[in-house]
Amino acid sequence: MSTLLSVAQVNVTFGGLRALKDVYLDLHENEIVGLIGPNGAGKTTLLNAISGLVKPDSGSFALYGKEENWPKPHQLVGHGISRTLQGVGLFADLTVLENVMIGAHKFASAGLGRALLGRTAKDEAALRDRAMLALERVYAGGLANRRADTLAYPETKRVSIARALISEPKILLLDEPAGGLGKEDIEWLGQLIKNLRRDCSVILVEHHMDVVMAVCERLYVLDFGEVISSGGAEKVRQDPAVIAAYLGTAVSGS
Amino acid sequence: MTLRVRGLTIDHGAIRAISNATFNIPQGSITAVIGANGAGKSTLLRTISGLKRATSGNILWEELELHRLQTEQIVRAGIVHVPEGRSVVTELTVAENLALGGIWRSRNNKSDVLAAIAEVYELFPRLGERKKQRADTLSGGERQMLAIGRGLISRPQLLLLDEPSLGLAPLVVEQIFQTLAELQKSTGMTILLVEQNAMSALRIASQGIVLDQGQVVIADDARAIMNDTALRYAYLGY
Amino acid sequence: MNLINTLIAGVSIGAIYSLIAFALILVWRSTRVVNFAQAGQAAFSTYVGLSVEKAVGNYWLALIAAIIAGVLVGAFVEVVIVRFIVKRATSAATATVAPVIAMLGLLGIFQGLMGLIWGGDYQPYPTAFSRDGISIAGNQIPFSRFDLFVLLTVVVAMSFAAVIFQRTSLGLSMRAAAFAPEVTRLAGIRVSRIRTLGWAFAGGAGGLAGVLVAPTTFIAPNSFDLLLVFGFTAAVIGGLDSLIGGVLGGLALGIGLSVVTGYLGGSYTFMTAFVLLIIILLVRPQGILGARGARRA
Amino acid sequence: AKAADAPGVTKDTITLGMTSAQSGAASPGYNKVGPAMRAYFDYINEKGGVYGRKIVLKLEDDKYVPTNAVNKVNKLILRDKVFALVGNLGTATHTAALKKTPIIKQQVPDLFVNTGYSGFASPKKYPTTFMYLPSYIMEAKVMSKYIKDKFPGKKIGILYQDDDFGKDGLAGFKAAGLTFVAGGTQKYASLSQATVGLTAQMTELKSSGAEVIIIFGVTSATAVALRTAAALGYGTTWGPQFIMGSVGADPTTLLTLAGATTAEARAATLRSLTGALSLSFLPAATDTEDEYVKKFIEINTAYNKGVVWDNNVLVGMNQAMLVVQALRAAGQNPTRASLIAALKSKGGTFASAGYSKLDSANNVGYTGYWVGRYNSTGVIAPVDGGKPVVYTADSSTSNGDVAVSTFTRPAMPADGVPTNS
Amino acid sequence: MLAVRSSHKPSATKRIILAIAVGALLFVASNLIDEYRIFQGAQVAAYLVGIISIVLLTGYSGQITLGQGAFMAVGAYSASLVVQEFGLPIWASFFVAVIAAALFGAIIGISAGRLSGPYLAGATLAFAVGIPALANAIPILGGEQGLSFDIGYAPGKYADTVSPYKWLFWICALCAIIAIVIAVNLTSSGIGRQWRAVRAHETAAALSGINPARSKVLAFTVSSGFAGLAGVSFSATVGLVAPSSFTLALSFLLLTGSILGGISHISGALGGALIIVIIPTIFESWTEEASLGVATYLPGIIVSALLLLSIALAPEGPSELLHKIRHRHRH
Ligand SMILES: Nc1ncnc2c1ncn2[C@@H]1O[C@H](COP(=O)(O)OP(=O)(O)OP(=O)(O)O)[C@@H](O)[C@H]1O
Ligand SMILES: Nc1ncnc2c1ncn2[C@@H]1O[C@H](COP(=O)(O)OP(=O)(O)OP(=O)(O)O)[C@@H](O)[C@H]1O
Ligand SMILES: [Mg+2]
Ligand SMILES: [Mg+2]
Repeated sequence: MSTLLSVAQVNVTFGGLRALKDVYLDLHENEIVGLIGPNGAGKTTLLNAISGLVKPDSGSFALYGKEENWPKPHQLVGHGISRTLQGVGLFADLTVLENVMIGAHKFASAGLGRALLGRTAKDEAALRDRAMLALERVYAGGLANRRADTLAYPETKRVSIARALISEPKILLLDEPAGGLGKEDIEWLGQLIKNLRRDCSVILVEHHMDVVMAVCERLYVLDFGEVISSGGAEKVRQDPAVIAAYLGTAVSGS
Repeated sequence: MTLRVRGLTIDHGAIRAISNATFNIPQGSITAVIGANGAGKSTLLRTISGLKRATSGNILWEELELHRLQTEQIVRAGIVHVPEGRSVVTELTVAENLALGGIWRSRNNKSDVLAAIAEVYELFPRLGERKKQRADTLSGGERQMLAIGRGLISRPQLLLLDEPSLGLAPLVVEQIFQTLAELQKSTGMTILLVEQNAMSALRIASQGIVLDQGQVVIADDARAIMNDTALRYAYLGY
Repeated sequence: MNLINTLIAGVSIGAIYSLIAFALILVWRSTRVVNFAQAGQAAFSTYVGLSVEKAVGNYWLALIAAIIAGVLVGAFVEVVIVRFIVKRATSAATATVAPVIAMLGLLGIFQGLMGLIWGGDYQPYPTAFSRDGISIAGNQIPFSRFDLFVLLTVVVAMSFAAVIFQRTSLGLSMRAAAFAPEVTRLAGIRVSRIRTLGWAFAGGAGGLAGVLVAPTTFIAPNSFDLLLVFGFTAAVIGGLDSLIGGVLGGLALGIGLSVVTGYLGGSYTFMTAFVLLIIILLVRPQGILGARGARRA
Repeated sequence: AKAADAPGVTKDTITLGMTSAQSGAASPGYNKVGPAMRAYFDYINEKGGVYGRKIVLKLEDDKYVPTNAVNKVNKLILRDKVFALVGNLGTATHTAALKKTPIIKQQVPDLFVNTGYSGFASPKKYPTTFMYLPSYIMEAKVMSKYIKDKFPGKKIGILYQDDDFGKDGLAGFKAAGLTFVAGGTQKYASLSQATVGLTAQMTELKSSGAEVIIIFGVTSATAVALRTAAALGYGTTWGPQFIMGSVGADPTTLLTLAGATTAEARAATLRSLTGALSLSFLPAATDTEDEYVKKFIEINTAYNKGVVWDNNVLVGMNQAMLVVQALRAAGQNPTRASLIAALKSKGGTFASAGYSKLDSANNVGYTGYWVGRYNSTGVIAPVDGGKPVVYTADSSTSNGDVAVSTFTRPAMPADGVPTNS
Repeated sequence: MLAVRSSHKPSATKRIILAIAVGALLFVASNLIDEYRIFQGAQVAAYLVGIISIVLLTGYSGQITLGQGAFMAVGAYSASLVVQEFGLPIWASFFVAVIAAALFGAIIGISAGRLSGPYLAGATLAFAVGIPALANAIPILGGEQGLSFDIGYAPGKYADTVSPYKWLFWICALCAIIAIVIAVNLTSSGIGRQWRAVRAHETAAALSGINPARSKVLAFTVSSGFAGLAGVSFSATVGLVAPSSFTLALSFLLLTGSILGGISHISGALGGALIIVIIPTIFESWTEEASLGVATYLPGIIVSALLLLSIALAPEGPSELLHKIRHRHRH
C-alpha cells in the first residue's frame, strides 16, 4: 500500500491567527480518510493548502512518494488531484454538460489555432461523450442541457462531483459533500464514495458523522489548527479528547 | 400571537413551490418544518418574511397581514428570518454583522442590544475570538453561527430558522438546539425551524409540519410524528 | 524653487481630482456602482447653482442650491433608474457590466438634457475667494486662497463622510445595503431608503464638487467628462473603498501630472495618468488603501 | 429663374452644406459661425435671394471629430445633395472629409474652409477647395517680424497647442528665424487645458524669464493661460508682453470665459489682457465705425436673435457675404463648375470686411494680418493708432519676406446686399 | 430561464458555406442600394468587428473594457505605418493591424489580468484616454493631424466601374464576415467555454485545471486582435488614423452597441452595430427641421434612453427579451 499524498509540519497563519500548526496527514492508495473537527478548526484551510489556494508558511508536500513544491490551483488536475468546494462552485450560466466538460479540460487537445479555424468538432464530441458518462455515473445524465443555476440543490452537488470525477483523479478532496442534503441523497453519496475507493483515494471533510463513520477507514481530527487525534475510525471516535472537542454526547452516546 | 397561514400558494415562475397550504403556528411553540430537498421549506419561510411574494393566500400575524408587508416592516413586527446558506454580509466584520441586527431596535433599546450581542458571543465563543475579522474569511461553520447570531440580536417574537445545523459540528448542533429550547422557554418566543435533520428537530419541537412537493401532508404534534413509523418511513425515509 | 512651484501647482489641481474621486467613492461605497453619470449629475447641479448665482448674485446661496439640486438629482436617479437596473443584475455576463454601462447611458441623458436646457456654450463659474496666487515672503506661489478653500473643503467633507461611514449606524447600514441587500433587509433596515439616501448624499457631494471645480474648467454639458476620467483614476489609485485613499490618489495624480507636464511637456499629460495608474495597480491591484480580496474557498 | 441641372439647385432654392463643431469641447466661440452665416443668408433671402433663389444652409455638427466629419459630409453630398460646401471648420476634420468623401470626385465646390492650415491651399491636390483664413505660417511670420522689430534682444517664450494648428505656426516661427529662451517652449495637448489646467506650463514660462510670450492656441486655452498668468502675479510682480494668435483672441469669448458674473474674475483677466497684442485679418468686432461691422451688427440684431455680437459672428457674416457673391458670379444658372470658375477668376474682387486680398485664384484665403493691442476694457485697436497696417507674407516655410500690404478694401455694397455678377 | 445553447452546433464547414452565402447576398445588395447606405454599411461592418471584440472580452471572459478604442487605435496606427514607412500593400496591413493589436493586448492583458471590476474599468478607461494621446508625443505618429490610410480603388479595370464606396463596403464586409466566422469558431470551442468558466467562478475553474491568469490574457490578446481589425476597417472608412478618431466616445459607443445587441453572444454584435449606426440617423432626420439644439442633443438622449431601457428590461440583449415574450405567451 503506497502513500499517494503526504503533508507534514504544515503551518498556516492569517495575520496573527495560526490556522494550522504542524499539521500532518497521509493518504494511502485506495483509502478514504476522514478529516473532522470543530468549526474553524482548519479543515478547509488544510484542503486549501493542498490545492494551492492558501500558501503555507512552512511544511512539506509529497505526492506519490516524491517531495514536491506546493502546487498552484490549476496544476492540481495535472497532479491527479480533484476537489469540490465547500460552497458548490458550479459555473452558474453554463449548462450542466459544459460544467462537466470544463472538468475534462486536461483531455482537450485542440489549441488556439484549431479553435480559430473551427477544427474542434471531433475534440468537442469526445469531451461531450466523456462528460455524459461522468454525469450518468452520478445519475445526472438527464440534466445535461439545463443551466447550472436552474438546478435543485442536491442536483448541483451531483454535478459538482461529476465535474471532479471526470478528470479521473487519483486523489479526491471532498469538502462537506453531504451538507444540506436529505437522507436519501446522503445515503447515495456514502455509497458513491465507497465505490470510488476502487479508482482513487479520498480525503473527506464532513460534519455528518453517519457518513464519515460509514465510509472512512481512518480519521484525522483537527482542533484549533492542530491534529488532536488520528488513526482507525472506531478508535478515534472513542477518543475522549475528540468527544469533548467535537462530537459531544449525542453522537458518541448513540 | 399566532401565525396563521391560509390557502397559501407560491410559484417560482412555472414551478409551484407551495400549493394551498393552511396551518397555524401557536405562540410559544417550536414548530419543525420537514421535508425532502425541494419540498418548498425555504420558499415558505422566504414568503413569511416577505422576501418572496405569494401567488395567493394569506399570512396573518394576529391582525397583521404579512403577505402585504415589506420585509423591513415584517422584521419590525418582531419576525426574524435566518435564511439558509450562511447569510451574512461578507464584507463586514463579525462585530459589524451583529451590530447590523440591532440597528432597528437600538434607538430605544441600546443597552438591550448590547446585552443581546454579549449573549451571542457567549453562545458562540468562536465569534467572540473573531470580532474584527471580515466575515468572508470565516470558516463555513463560523459563518453559520454568525448568521444565527445576527437573527438572535433582534430578539424576535417569531424566529424563522432555515437549516441552522448546516455545516456545524455535532457538538454545536446539539448546543444550538438546546439553546433554542431554552430561549423559547425563557422568552416565550415562537420558533419555526426548517431542518433536514428531522429527528433532532422533532426532538425539541412541539409540533411538526411535513411538506411533500409543496403540499402540507401532515401538521401534527411532534411526538406523534416521531412515533408513527409508517409516516416516518413514507416521508422521512426511515 | 521652480520644482516647488510645480509641486504646489499639482496640489491645487489635485484637490479638484480628489473632490471628484470623493464623490465617486461615496456612491461606490454606498451602492457598489461606479457612477459614471456623476459627471453629468455634477454638471447638472452646477448649472442649477449657476442659475441661482445669476438670479440672486450670492455665491453661497448658489453653492447651497447646487448641493440641494445634487441631493435631489441623486435621489431621483436612484428611485427612477438605478433601482430598476440593480434589481435586474443576474449572475450572467452582464452582471458586472450592465450597471457600469447603464451609468454611461445616464450620462448621455444628462448631457443631452443640459444641452437642451442651458445650451452647449462654455460658461464661467464665479469663485468666492481670490484665485490670485498667495504671496509668501514676496514670492507669489501658484496656490490661491480659492485653492486652499477647495483643499480644506475636500478634507472636511471627506472626514465628515468617513465618520458617517465608519462610526454611525447609518454608515453601517449603507455599507451593508451595498453589499448584501437581502441580509440587510432581514436585519430590519429599509434598504431602498438607505440606498436612496446614499445616492442623495453622493449627489450632494457631486454638486459641491461641481461648484468647486467649475471655476477652473468652465461649465458645459460635457466639460466634466475628462475630469471624471481623472477623478476615477484618482479613486482607483487610492483604492475605491477608501475615502482617504481617494484624496491621496487625487493629490498624487495632480502632482504627478504637474511635474510631467512642466518638465516633459503637455503631450504626456494623458499618458502619465495611465502609466501612473498601471504602475500602482501592478504593485497593489486594489489601490493604495483598498481592501484585500477575500479567501477563495 | 428656372431649374438648373446642378445638384442642390431648384427653381427657387440653392442648398448648401456646412459641418462645424456645434457642440463638444472645441465648440466655444466657433459654434457661432454657422448660425451667423445662416442669419446673413436669411437676410439675403428676405431681399430676394440670389437671382430669385433662396439659400438653404444645412448645418451639421461634427463635434470636431474626423469620423463624424466624414459621416456628415457624406450625408450632405450623397443624401442631401447639396450644391456646395461652405465654411467647413477644422483642420483634422476637413482633411478626413477630403479624403473619404466625394468632394473631389464629384467636383463639389468646397468654399472658404475655416482654418489656417496651409496644406489645403493646393489646387492640384484639392481642386475645389478654397480657404478662408490666412495661413498659420503667414501669421507666425508676421508675428516674428513684429517681435524682432519692436522687442529686439528680448527673451521670447511660447505656449502652443500640440497639434497641426500649433505646429503650422511653429514652422512659421522657425522659418522667420525666431528663437525661444531655454524652458520657454511650452505646449499643451489639445482639449486638456480645462482638465489639467496650464499652471505647470505658465509656471515654467515664468521661471524661464521670457519677456515676450506668444500664445498660439484656441480661445479656451488662451483664457486659461491669461487667468493663470494673473494668478501667478501678472501685472504686479511679473510683467511679460503677451502676444496672441488670431484664432484664440476673441476678447468677448475670453472675457465671457473669464467669468462675466464676478467683477473680480473679469478684472483679473482684463489685467492680463490689457496691453496684450494680437493679430487679426478682419476689423475688430468692436470697431463699430467700420461700415461692414456696422451693417453686420444690424443684421445680427434682426436675424440672429439673442446672439451676442463678437468676432465669431463677424467671421460668419463675412464668410456668408463672400458665398453670396460667389453664387452670383456663377451666373443665372449656376453649375458646380461655373461656381468654381467664377471664384477663381473673380474672388479677388469680392467685397468683404477683410483688410487683405482674398487670393482665391490660388485657392488661398486672405493674405494679411494687422497687429493690435488690447486696452484696459478689452477693446483691441491698431498698435500705432489710426488705420491698421496690414502685413503680408507667403505661406511657404522658406524664409519669405514680410511686406506691408497695399490692398484697398472695396466698399460695402449698398444695404449689405451684393449686386455683383 | 435562459435559452440553453444547443449541443448540435453547425460544423465549421457549414459556417463557412453560410458565410459565403451571406457574402454573396451582400454583394448583390450592394449593387442595389444608394451610395450613402453603402457607406453606412461599411461603418456597420467596422463597428461590428469592434463590438465582437468587446463581446469576446467582456461577454465571454468577463473582463470589462472601457477602452476598446485604444486597441483599435493600435491596430489602425500600425497598419498605416507599415503602409507609409515600409510600403506594404494595403491587404497586408490588415494582418499587421491584427497582430500588432493582439501583441499589445497581450502585454496589457498581463497587467489587466490581475485586476477586476471597477479597477479594471478604471485602468481601461485611463488606457482609452492615454493611448491615443500618445500620438502627440511620438512624432512618427503624425500628432493630432494623424496619418493617412487610404484603401484606394478597386484593382485593375474595376477601378472605374466600382465606386469607392462599394469597394470600401466590400472590404469592410469581408473583414466582418471573417471576424464573425472566427469568433463563432472560437466561442463554440473549448476556449470559449473556458473563458466563460473563469468568468463564472475563477477558483472552480482553476481547480478544473484552467490557468485563470493565462485564460484572461488569452482573451485580452484575441479580443485586441479583433479590435485591431476593427481599427483598420474603421480607419478605412475615414481615410485617416488620428487620435480624435479613437475617442472615449467611440469606446462608449461600441460598449453601448454591445449591450443593445446582447453582450453574451456573438450574434448580438450585428444588431448592436446596426442600432448604433442607424438609430442616430433616423432621429437626426426627424429632428432636422427642428432647432439645431434639438437636432444636436435629442439623438444622444434617445440612444441613451434606449440603452437604459434595454438594460432594465433585458440586460442579456434582445434575444432575452424575445424569449421572455414568447414565454409569457405560453402561460
Ligand atoms: N483569510 C483569512 N483571514 C483570517 N482568518 C482566516 C482566514 N481564512 C480562514 N481563517 C480562519 O481560520 C480558521 C480555520 O478556517 P477553516 O475554514 O479551515 O475551518 P474549517 O475547519 O473548515 O471549519 P468549518 O467546519 O466551519 O468549515 C477559522 O477560524 C477562520 O476564521
Ligand atoms: N429562485 C427560484 N427560481 C426557480 N425555482 C425555484 C427557486 N427557488 C426554489 N425553486 C424551486 O422551488 C421548489 C422548492 O424549493 P425550496 O428551496 O423552497 O425547497 P426546500 O424544501 O427548501 O429545499 P432544500 O431542502 O433543498 O433547501 C424547488 O422545486 C426549487 O427548485
Ligand atoms: Mg470548512
Ligand atoms: Mg431550503
